[in-house]
Amino acid sequence: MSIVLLIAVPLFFAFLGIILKKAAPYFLLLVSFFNVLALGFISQGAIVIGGYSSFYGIQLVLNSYSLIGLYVVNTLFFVIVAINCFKHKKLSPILLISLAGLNGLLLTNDLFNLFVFMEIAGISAYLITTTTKDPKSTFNYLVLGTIGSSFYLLGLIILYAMFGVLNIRILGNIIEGVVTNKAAVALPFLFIFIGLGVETKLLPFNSWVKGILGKSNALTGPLVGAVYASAFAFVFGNLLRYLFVFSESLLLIVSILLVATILIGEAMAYASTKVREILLFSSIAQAGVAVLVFALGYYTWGTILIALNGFSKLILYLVVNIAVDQVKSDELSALKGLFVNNKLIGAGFSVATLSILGLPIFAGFIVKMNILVAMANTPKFFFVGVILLASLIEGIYFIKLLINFWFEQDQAPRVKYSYVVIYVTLVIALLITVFGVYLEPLNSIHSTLNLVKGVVMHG
Amino acid sequence: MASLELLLIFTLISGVIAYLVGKVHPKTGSILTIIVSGIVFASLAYFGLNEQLLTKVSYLPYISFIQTPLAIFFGVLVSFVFFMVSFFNPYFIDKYTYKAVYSLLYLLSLAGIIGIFFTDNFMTLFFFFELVVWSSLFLIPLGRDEEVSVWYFGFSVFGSFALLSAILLMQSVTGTFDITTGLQAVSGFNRLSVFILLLIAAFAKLGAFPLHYWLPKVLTDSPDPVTSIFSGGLEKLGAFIAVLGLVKLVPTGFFIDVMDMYLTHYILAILGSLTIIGGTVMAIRQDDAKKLLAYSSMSNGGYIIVALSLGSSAGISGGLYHIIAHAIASTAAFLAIGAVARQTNTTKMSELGGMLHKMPITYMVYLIAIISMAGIPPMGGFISKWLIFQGVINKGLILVAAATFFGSIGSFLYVFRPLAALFLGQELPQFKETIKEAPIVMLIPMVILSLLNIVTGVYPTNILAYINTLLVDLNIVQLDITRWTIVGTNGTLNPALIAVMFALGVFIAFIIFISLKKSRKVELMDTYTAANFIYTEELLHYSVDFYAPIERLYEPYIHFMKKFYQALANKVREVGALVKYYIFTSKPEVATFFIMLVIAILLWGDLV
Amino acid sequence: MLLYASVLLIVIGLYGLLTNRNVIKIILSLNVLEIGLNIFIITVGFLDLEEAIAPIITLQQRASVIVVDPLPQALVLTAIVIGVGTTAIGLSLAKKMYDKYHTFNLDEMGEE
Amino acid sequence: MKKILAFIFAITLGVMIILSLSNNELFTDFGDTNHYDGISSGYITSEVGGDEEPALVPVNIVTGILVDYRGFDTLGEVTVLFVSSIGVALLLGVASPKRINLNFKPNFMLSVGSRALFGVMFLTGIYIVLHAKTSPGGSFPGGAMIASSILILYLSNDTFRTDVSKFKLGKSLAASGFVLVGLIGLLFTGEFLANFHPFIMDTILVLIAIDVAGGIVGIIDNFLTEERV
Repeated sequence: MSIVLLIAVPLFFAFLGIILKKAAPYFLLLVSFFNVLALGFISQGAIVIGGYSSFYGIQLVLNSYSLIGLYVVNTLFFVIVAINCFKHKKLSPILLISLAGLNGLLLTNDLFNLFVFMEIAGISAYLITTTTKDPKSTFNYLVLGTIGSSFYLLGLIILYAMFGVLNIRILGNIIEGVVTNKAAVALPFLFIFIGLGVETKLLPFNSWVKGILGKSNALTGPLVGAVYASAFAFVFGNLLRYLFVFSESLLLIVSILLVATILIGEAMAYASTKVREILLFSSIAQAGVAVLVFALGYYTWGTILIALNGFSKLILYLVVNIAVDQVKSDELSALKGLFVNNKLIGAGFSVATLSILGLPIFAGFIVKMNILVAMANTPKFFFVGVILLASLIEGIYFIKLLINFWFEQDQAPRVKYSYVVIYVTLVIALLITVFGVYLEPLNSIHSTLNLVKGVVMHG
Repeated sequence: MASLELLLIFTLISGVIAYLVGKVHPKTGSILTIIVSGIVFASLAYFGLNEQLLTKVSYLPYISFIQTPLAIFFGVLVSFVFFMVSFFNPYFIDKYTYKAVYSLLYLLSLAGIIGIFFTDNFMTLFFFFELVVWSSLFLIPLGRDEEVSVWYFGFSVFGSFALLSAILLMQSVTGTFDITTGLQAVSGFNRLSVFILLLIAAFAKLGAFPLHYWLPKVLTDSPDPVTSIFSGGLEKLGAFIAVLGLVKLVPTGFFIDVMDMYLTHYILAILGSLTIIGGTVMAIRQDDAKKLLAYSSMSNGGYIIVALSLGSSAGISGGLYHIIAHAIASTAAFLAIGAVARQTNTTKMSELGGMLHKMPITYMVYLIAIISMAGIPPMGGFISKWLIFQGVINKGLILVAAATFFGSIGSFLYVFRPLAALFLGQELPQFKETIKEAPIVMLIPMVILSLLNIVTGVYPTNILAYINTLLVDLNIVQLDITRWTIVGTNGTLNPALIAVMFALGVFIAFIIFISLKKSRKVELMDTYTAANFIYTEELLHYSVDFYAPIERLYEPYIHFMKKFYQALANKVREVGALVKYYIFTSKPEVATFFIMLVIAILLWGDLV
Repeated sequence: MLLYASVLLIVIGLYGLLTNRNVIKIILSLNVLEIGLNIFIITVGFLDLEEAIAPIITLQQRASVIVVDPLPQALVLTAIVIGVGTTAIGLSLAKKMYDKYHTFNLDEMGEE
Repeated sequence: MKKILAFIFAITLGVMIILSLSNNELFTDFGDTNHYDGISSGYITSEVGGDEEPALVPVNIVTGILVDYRGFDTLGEVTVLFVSSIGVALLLGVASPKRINLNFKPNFMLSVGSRALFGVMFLTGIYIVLHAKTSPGGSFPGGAMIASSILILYLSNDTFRTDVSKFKLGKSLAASGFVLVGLIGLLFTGEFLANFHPFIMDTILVLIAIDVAGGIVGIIDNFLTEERV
């Protein structure tokens, strides 16, 4: 099966969905399910659209790295769609297009094609976030997203002007091999960094997040907070791995930005009293950690970190947003005792949180420890300190959140979760626990990822 | 079960079973915790003390065990505390919101304990360390105040991260996670850093100054059995880490010839002294009996730090003995208070009185426990404090000695206050009819602990002999003991003799007591004040605000650590709020500005 | 020169984004920025030679004739259309905002 | 004051970017590209690694890049236009639409003239689409021109509305047709969007034109209608 089908099939049904309005939600459900299934049958490797050589045509690459990304994005997407698809029927074609865009982002190995898919995913995200009925936030998101992608385009054009190539891996090899003065490519890389930084929610480019995730509903919260965040983190990781070459000054700037993102993100989450804000600021910090891990070159565990965070955050956003939709407030005091009547949901939520915090017996612990050990051995103790400090603050507010959700005698809010949500939460929580104890799967993913360092040049 | 691995798996699985059973019938689930912790304790004690524990691992791939005297020492002690406390679980389970989860977390913590003490790998140690942190974390909010567990988590994780940094630093320098070889191989400045980081972890866990803030809160506000677990068991994790840092890691840094001591160790001794003083001073002014004991726990942690930082055989064996003595005594004391609290629903001294009449056994248990905690013969606390004094005086540390003596005298002042307030004095009307002695099952651990308090005070030889084998393992000169005596540099201690003298004294006092005229029992209303009869049954308590004059001396100075930590938390919050206000507006120009600024900074560096 | 002009347009767009609070003006600034960017892309492919021609040539001429770079031109077409798409969404959001707040000025909408 | 500072800041940034780019040894100066070293040389000489038949290569290299070598980008671009037009419909669409009342009345000259102009523009648009292989920009300008001819009708007659659903249908069919063409390529040659027959490129060009025209007309219509009260 060709990997292009992962993009083409959702697109095709999105276009059809406009004509066959009634069928559109079913298309959405079926196609997103098809995509998840299809991942089991596609073979790894690279293809070039139109059958040209990879130097000239647009290349799509599927290796274990992008496969993990695809699994995460498609599975999460399917789950969210399964919960939401009949609530937002009109959005079905847009959701399908966003799925195609996200898959394209993960697969493409072409700088300009990446820009196109960024815009597809971006525009569909703007439209999906209009369901929160807050056009001002969406507008802010649109303006920043457009500025970001404009800078990305500027960066890629400068790179094209310099080297005449758009294929990411080839370009990366050329820059690695040919350029002696790395400072010469610092400017385009900074432009690209900014462009992706806007989407990946890095400080200080991320003011759109507050309006979007701070006012999210059960669709936009998980979609933007978990799916888009993971997809863009994967893309960022891809570029950092295959394309970016840091000059000293660029690395300094990037490190400062990332460290600021991590620490200030945690501080902001700590300062918040609204549950959705706590989640969004903490996901800013986590995005910072993921990008930092990639920028420092720990690709394999970084990949697993993003994947794991994606699943954990799905639970967090889903549980919180459904509660907020029903309670009509996202103040922590209003949601106090949320889990008293929803113990199963609470258990899943707690597992996800503890995993994000990196506490044992959950998978987050294994990933975090491996990253920290790798950092300490490089040795980069400064960043170890930053991550530990961030984890400390993160732990404090998340534990406060959990304690508040679990313990309340007087008036616990009554929130109803559908069976699908409970089921999904529990399954993900169970997997997080299993992978935290039974280490073989994670280790084998880690070693497979280590093997794909080589560049896939010809499909 | 002689195999550590099987023991660990058994505990974990029975935790799950206890949870499932507890779902159906909470009490049965909590009874399971008694059985399981009993089996764990018995196996560790029987096989461990005979050095027959199997360390082979076949089912858990990333874990490896080692059997050292130190591990057995701590493992037996802490699992014993868990076992003793578990007798209380069935009687408290009804008070908890999440009954089944309690049993699960209880056993999960126990499993973590086994892992921490018996592993030979630092990463595994950290794994179990964090496991214990979060499993015990959720036990706390089942009690009075939920927010306390956040403070506990903050300090605990701060400690764990210090430990993790030490581990990572050690590993990056030496290339191994092995505890013994790693600690030996690390050298120079790195060793100093590892040392400091390990001690930060130890201080955070032990609740020593300046990382003590969480301890009194947690010990006061968690459910009564959990308090005992913390005071007698989990706090001792800090002591374990302190032993690793202070004893196993070869010391480094500036050596002070005059004191025959490293500067770092001297600083630690001073910090330990501050902990002692702080705990004592704070304990004096408490009204809540649990809080009072909590601060006393903190000051006893200070003793352990002081003792271990001495580095001499008297110091270290004193410290280790103090770990045992304090674990037994404080568990007993907290259990006694817990028993009172279960019957009366309060631990405030101003609201209680005369419990002696209804709960005589609890009273005796408490009495013996506090005698030990105050370091009065013939209880275990006396032996350890004697050894610590020996060590301190030998080193000639005047300030530290002053602090330890102050702590001892201070504990005379405070531990008898709850005794007088809770158990002695007038019987309060509201408790006259309803209160009974605690159930027999709750009395079992209390009595056992009391007996142990006495045994450790009268006949310490066996334990000290074991500590001597432990000292061999740690490369430290053994303590000079004979069957009945302990030989110190300033004299020889004969605990049994002292005990006999004491018993004699008590006997004589008893003779005098019964031979003299019986005093008349006075009812609460059978008195008058200011020439008026009393018509309402008011509590006239002499132990409330008893030390007010002393308190007034230091009242203004006690809150500075609390203020410091709250200011720290506020600073973080302020930074967050500030950035939130300035960056997270819904105005696109802010982000545009920052994007331009970042580009300008890079170009500036490029062009200039 | 054209390169400078394009950078100037980009900068004007950024200036507009920095100073304007009016939704329509912000969209216009974005468009100015995008136009500058598009011109920048075109300039990248420009070849300042007498014999260089536009890239419309038959197959037979291909080896002999020098043409300017066709790729940026293709890219710029895509970029323009994408710009149209975002502008359309932006304008409809502006209309939505006007319906809700009866103003185009971001300051007058108030922080929530 | 704030504006002056912003102005100075922006100008400084621009000067810095220009200085940095002109000092950069890798970034070629204006009018001095080295595109014959890069991928463009392959597009110009049409040696791009595939089995290129002369009949399949359009005269306009830009069109060739758009619909053939980098046809995937164009599919993405069509998708963007598509999603933004349904997005506008989603945002501004109303249950019972009616034309917005513009506050000017088209005079006689305007309405007649624009109708005449409409024919010319419409035909020119179709002409451009049909000759997209040789003209600059492929069929995008053609589609846009068709759309603008209909916009003219909107402006000249304040009651005019097109049958939007037809355009919507055309747009959807065109876009899905694009994907179908790609899938046909996948089916016959194993490569998505493979250009194995001259018919393929013609079809794609026409489909793009329909999609662009449909998309833009949909957007215009949504902006010019409001809820009937």
